Amino acid sequence: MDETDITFFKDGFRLDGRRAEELRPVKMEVGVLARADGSCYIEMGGNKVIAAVYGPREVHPRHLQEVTRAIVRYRYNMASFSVEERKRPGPDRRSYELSKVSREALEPVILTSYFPRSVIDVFVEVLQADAGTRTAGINAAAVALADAGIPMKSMISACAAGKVDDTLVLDPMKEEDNFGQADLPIAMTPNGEITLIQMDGGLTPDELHQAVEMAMKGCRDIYEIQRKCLVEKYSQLEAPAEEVHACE
Amino acid sequence: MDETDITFFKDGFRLDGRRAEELRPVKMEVGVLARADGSCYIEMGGNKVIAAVYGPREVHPRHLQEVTRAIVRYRYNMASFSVEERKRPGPDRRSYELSKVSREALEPVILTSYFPRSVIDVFVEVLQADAGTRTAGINAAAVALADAGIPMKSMISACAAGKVDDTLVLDPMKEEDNFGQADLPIAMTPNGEITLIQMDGGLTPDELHQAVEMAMKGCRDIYEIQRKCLVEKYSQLEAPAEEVHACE
Amino acid sequence: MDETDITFFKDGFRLDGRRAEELRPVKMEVGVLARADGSCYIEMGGNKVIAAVYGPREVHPRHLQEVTRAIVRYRYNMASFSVEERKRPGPDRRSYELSKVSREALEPVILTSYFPRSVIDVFVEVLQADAGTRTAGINAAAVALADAGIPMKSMISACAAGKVDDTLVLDPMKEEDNFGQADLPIAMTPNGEITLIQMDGGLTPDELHQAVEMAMKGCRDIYEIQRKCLVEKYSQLEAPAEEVHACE
Amino acid sequence: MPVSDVLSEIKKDYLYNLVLKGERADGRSFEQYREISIEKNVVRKAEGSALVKLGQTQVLVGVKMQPGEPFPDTPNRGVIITNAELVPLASPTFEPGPPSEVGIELARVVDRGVRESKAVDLEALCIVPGKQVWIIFIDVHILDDCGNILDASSLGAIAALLTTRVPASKFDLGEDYSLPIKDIPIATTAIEFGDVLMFDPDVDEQSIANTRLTVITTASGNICGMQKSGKGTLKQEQIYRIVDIACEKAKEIREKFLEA
Amino acid sequence: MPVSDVLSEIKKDYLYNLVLKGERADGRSFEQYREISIEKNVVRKAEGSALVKLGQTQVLVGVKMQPGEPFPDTPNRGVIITNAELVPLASPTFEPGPPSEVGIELARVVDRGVRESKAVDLEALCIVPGKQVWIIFIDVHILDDCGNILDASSLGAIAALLTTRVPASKFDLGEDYSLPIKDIPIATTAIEFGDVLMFDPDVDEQSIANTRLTVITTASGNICGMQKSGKGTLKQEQIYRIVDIACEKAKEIREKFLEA
Amino acid sequence: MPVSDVLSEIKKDYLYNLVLKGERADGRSFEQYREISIEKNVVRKAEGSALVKLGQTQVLVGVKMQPGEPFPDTPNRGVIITNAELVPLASPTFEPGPPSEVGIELARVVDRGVRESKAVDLEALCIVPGKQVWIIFIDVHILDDCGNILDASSLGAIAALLTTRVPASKFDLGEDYSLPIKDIPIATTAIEFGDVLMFDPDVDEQSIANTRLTVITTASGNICGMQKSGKGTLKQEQIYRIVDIACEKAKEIREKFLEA
Repeated sequence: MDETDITFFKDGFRLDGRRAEELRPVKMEVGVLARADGSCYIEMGGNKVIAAVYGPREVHPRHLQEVTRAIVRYRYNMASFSVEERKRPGPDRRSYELSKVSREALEPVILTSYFPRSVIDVFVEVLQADAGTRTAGINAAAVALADAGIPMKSMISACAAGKVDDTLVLDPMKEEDNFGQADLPIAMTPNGEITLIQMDGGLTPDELHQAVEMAMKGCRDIYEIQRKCLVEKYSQLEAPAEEVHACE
Repeated sequence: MDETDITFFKDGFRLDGRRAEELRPVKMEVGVLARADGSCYIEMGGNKVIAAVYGPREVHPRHLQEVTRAIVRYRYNMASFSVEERKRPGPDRRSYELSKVSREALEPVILTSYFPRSVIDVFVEVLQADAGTRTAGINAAAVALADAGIPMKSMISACAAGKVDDTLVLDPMKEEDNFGQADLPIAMTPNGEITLIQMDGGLTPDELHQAVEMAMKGCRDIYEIQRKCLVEKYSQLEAPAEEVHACE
Repeated sequence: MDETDITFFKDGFRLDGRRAEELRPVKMEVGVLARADGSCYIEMGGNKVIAAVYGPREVHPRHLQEVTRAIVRYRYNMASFSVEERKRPGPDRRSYELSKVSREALEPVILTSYFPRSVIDVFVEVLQADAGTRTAGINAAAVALADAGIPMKSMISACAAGKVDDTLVLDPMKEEDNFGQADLPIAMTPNGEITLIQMDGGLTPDELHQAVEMAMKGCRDIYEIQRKCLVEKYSQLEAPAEEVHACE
Repeated sequence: MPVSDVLSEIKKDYLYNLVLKGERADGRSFEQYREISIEKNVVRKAEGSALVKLGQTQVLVGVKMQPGEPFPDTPNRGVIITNAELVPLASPTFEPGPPSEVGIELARVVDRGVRESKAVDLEALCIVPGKQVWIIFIDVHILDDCGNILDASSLGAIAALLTTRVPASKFDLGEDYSLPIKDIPIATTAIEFGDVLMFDPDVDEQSIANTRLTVITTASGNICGMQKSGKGTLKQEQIYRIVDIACEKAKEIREKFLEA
Repeated sequence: MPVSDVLSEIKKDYLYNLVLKGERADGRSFEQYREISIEKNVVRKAEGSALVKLGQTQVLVGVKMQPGEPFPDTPNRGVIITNAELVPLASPTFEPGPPSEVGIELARVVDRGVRESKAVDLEALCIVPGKQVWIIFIDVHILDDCGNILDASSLGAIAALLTTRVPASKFDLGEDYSLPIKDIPIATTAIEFGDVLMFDPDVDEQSIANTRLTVITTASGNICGMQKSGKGTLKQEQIYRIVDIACEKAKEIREKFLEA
Repeated sequence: MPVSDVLSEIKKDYLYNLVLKGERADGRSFEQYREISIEKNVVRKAEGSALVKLGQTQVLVGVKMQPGEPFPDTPNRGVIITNAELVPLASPTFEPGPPSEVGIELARVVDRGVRESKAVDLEALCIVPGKQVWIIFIDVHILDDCGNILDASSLGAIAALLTTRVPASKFDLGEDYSLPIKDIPIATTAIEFGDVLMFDPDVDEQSIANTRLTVITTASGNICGMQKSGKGTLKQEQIYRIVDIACEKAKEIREKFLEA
């Protein structure tokens, strides 16, 4: 995060024409992959992210098994061509951290005790990155889990708030992230139980409260999109009861 | 493969004095290593390659075991000093590919179902490289398998054809490979069942047919050398029936 | 080891004021870590080294288990900031070798047959390095083993002799090591059974004999310090019989 | 895994019986490809990209370019580096970690097609002879492996290259321009199963076949690459037949999708 | 590991019953830190160092500096590289090998505190713009993990930076000088357990809690970093409460140990 | 592996009983080496090479040279890099993968012999002081491990160095010339078993002994390297005795094979 000469606001609108509290356009499609047990493709602004879920299935290597519950694995990965400068394939320190916090964002709602000794694998591929890939990934992954029929206590929705030019904004895009003053991603249940919160930059305690509120509002908007997306797919199919339950 | 000013033919003879359809001199010795269960040293022109076979033996790690048959592993490796510019020790992408296609060149004739839950390990070390190391390795490995007493449906022999100065040639050496127009290695059984075929460069369909014929002819020549080598060794020893069978 | 213009002796005293056969000041403290089963911190001159022992405990991965005895693992590691030029974290070839010879310096006295199928882990961290880290590590590790209650046939003490300006010296420090003519570390039991000996540089057979004698004398001095350190701690606690036995 | 063994035996029997009747599970003829679709320029951050669907198989290929050093033995030529990621999202059999043997082979065969057909005019990618040339990274990202990812990847690679703009302006090297493409290599893969040759195998067909042959052909109808894989054998005539059909198929695909 | 499972159940019950009574096993109040000690300049070979003890937890942080290249997008700024080694000496649960997920997260959160608080004046560490700047390596070496190593590491990092001398003379770049420090970030960690928030958790408390939140604050009382970890949830009000107490605690620690 | 345990017990008893009678399984005296053969210049692509046979043990050592940067602290000296590959072809106990502890130790002891004896005149390998010097890669490739690969490798290294031609013309640095060699270090290894010292152990003898000592001596009869390995102990007198015999053996080997 760095100072710059860019003018981030013009007549109250952001560089891409949004208002401060507005999400970028979201496009979401469920069940996009044939091999995976569940899948979801999401576009949030310039982000293009795909999530797949496999499982519950056998754990390899065996010593990772848990006797009383399924383990959850989450792999956040960026395609080499997803960013401005080509990224070397394979995980780096950033992707290890994002994988960890994303997994911990979803684990609280997954009913892992239903599947002892097994694993639920969540794979997230970032195909094009434009700030907010971790939240886009969590949103897609949560829908993919539902698509895979994994029993969940509730949906998880994620969104970030940021600070640019001393103004709080919802769902920062790349320029706002690069030159912004703070970034605060949140993931939560529809009831407002927070399962992920991270922050970097600088916020006064007051700003922090506002940013949290703003990000939570964004999560609620995302939730509506997730719900609609799943209902659309499963109403077509006359979804069995547990699937509907899965999205709430 | 690149254009160059080298004159590859003079009065119908190649740089090293061979005719177009002639193999380089081959020297082959079986049973050259004390620790291995079977071994073979081969020189094909400037190539010096040694192959060892261990097994059937226990599989580690265990999860690689197959219940109904032995697995076959093949490791093609170049010594650091085997090439013009020192090679970093350890496998690279090329050696992974060559290991795979070489293993698949031998697997069709190995009676793996005789040894469930075990492994047959084939290790090939290139000590000096001069184009054609993969075929030299397969030739040595096939003899080493026989030397180890591994039951095989037949021998495997390998040889490449190439295209240089618009002319097809058998068993290209380094200069012909570096500046040639095509390379087509083949491995096969004495009956002409092809177990390896690869090609790069450029060939018309007609040339392809001729090159395949030429390489197969080379394989048959190699086979005679392999047979003689094994017979020599095992006739000295009054070879038991299954060993002789192994070479036919 | 290299020639240089440094004057290593002045009026019979070394750069740091020691005589040729004198150890650097040693400070030793036992039981400095709460999580480890046994631990010891040592300062030998400018070296600051800490050793921890865990075990006997379960072996992972399982296939390393020995049916009739405990295995011993020893990991010598340098902190990145322990040397003049920052060291990349993680083991290098030098630390693999030092780990091996250090383990073999301790194994002869550990009663591994008491704990079949288990592992005794020794971890040595060099926090500040000033020549002689391997011997400092062994000295600390031996005391940490005793502190962990691991039954041992005897204590192990380690010390090096060196050659500087054609003179043999005990316990060389950094400058003497860098520009010295030979280095000869030894580890041994109080009875003079040698469990580690290495040498590099150049020594005549006569010098070798003298250097071995000198290093063994250093080991005996170290042993007194180790003994005192353990007695002090365990006499305060009214040490149970086997602990006293552990220190010989 | 006894259950999956049993299933695979049943599947094998089923497919074998179909083959005896001259049929495939999805109703295709033995030489027929699944439906192909190519969506170009799907990744804005890449210099070129293409999403290829071959039936349900999906492969995304991105091309990135940056200036770099040439190889010492080709001081006046650009450099191509091809990489394939068989990410575990795409198949239950793919595992995270460094490229597997299968992934390495796939990347190398795709690379061979591009390189040996001389598809890219590498001489045109020299910036300062011996010092600076364009490096082309072709990154193959498998998204859904429903069989024959090699043909899909190879198709994605050339389709992405055809859309690639050399990002000269980004590096103060003049105006951007289209990557100069001189040929369009197409890979065609067949499996051998019960003496029958089946093209464009789906994932089940692939799993039961012991032998696979890929043939890469150029626009002029020549062969620029071949790769047999699998622990089975091929007869000489089978190879010739696959080559013949590969030339035809490649011509169709090239004309329909890449010369439009 | 059934024995350790039983033990951990018993421990959990014991701690839970204490919490119901408003108590902690070592007698602290829920918001109370264990005793803190900071020993500075303990490693002569490092440019700066500090040994932090938080109760029995011990963390040694060393700072090394050397000239190197700046990042292309910040040509006039020094570079900070933070690394954490969770060496197996420090805990039975740490394993040798490349950094674990936990170690990477720890290093990145410590780094975030130093970076986002702008603690180090990176502009002052430019030697030749675009060519040569000072590289700062912050190496966190955990010695004894008795809980809350994140706060201890973060404290060690800033304490070590405060003692750091830029080794200019060693590289013929003038006289050594103290590293210019502009802020003092302090990390404060709490766990949630049975609806209670406990600060500075020890290793047992940590093991039973599902959720942990770290808040990093600057000298001016702003928040410059946050990280939730663990597979539990937090309510909005719990977050605010942790932030409030973190600001207080950080102020106390900063004044007592780092501004002396 | 209970079967192999039983076998090793039987083998141990057998060898031990032989030792009591003052005998070895192959009829050698305790101080006698197996037959040695050295074939030089066996690899044309290397600057120097040697195939050493020690009984059935076979080790191939290749030397490659190229210009490169000196170490900062020795700007006027060539650089030696020694590597050993214990490839799985050579023994059922060797595994593919990065060098094992045993392989690393072997490479480092071979390196120590060459380095500490000052066998190579490194000053003569400076091309441009501080900028460019000759890098010597000594690559030890074990082909058949029938015991005592350390002595064989060490012998192979110096034999290969003695055949090495500096490839100056290949790099436009003048005419090729023989690598300047100033000393001939020889490693001699003994094991201790049942209070007896046995030199040049074969693979069975090695497997039953707890202690091994390698002594490297120079042409002038000095000791330039020692390495004890194995989890046994040695008495002071045993060390002196091994050193004495090592000096003799080394002299014999040096005169017979390397000074011809």
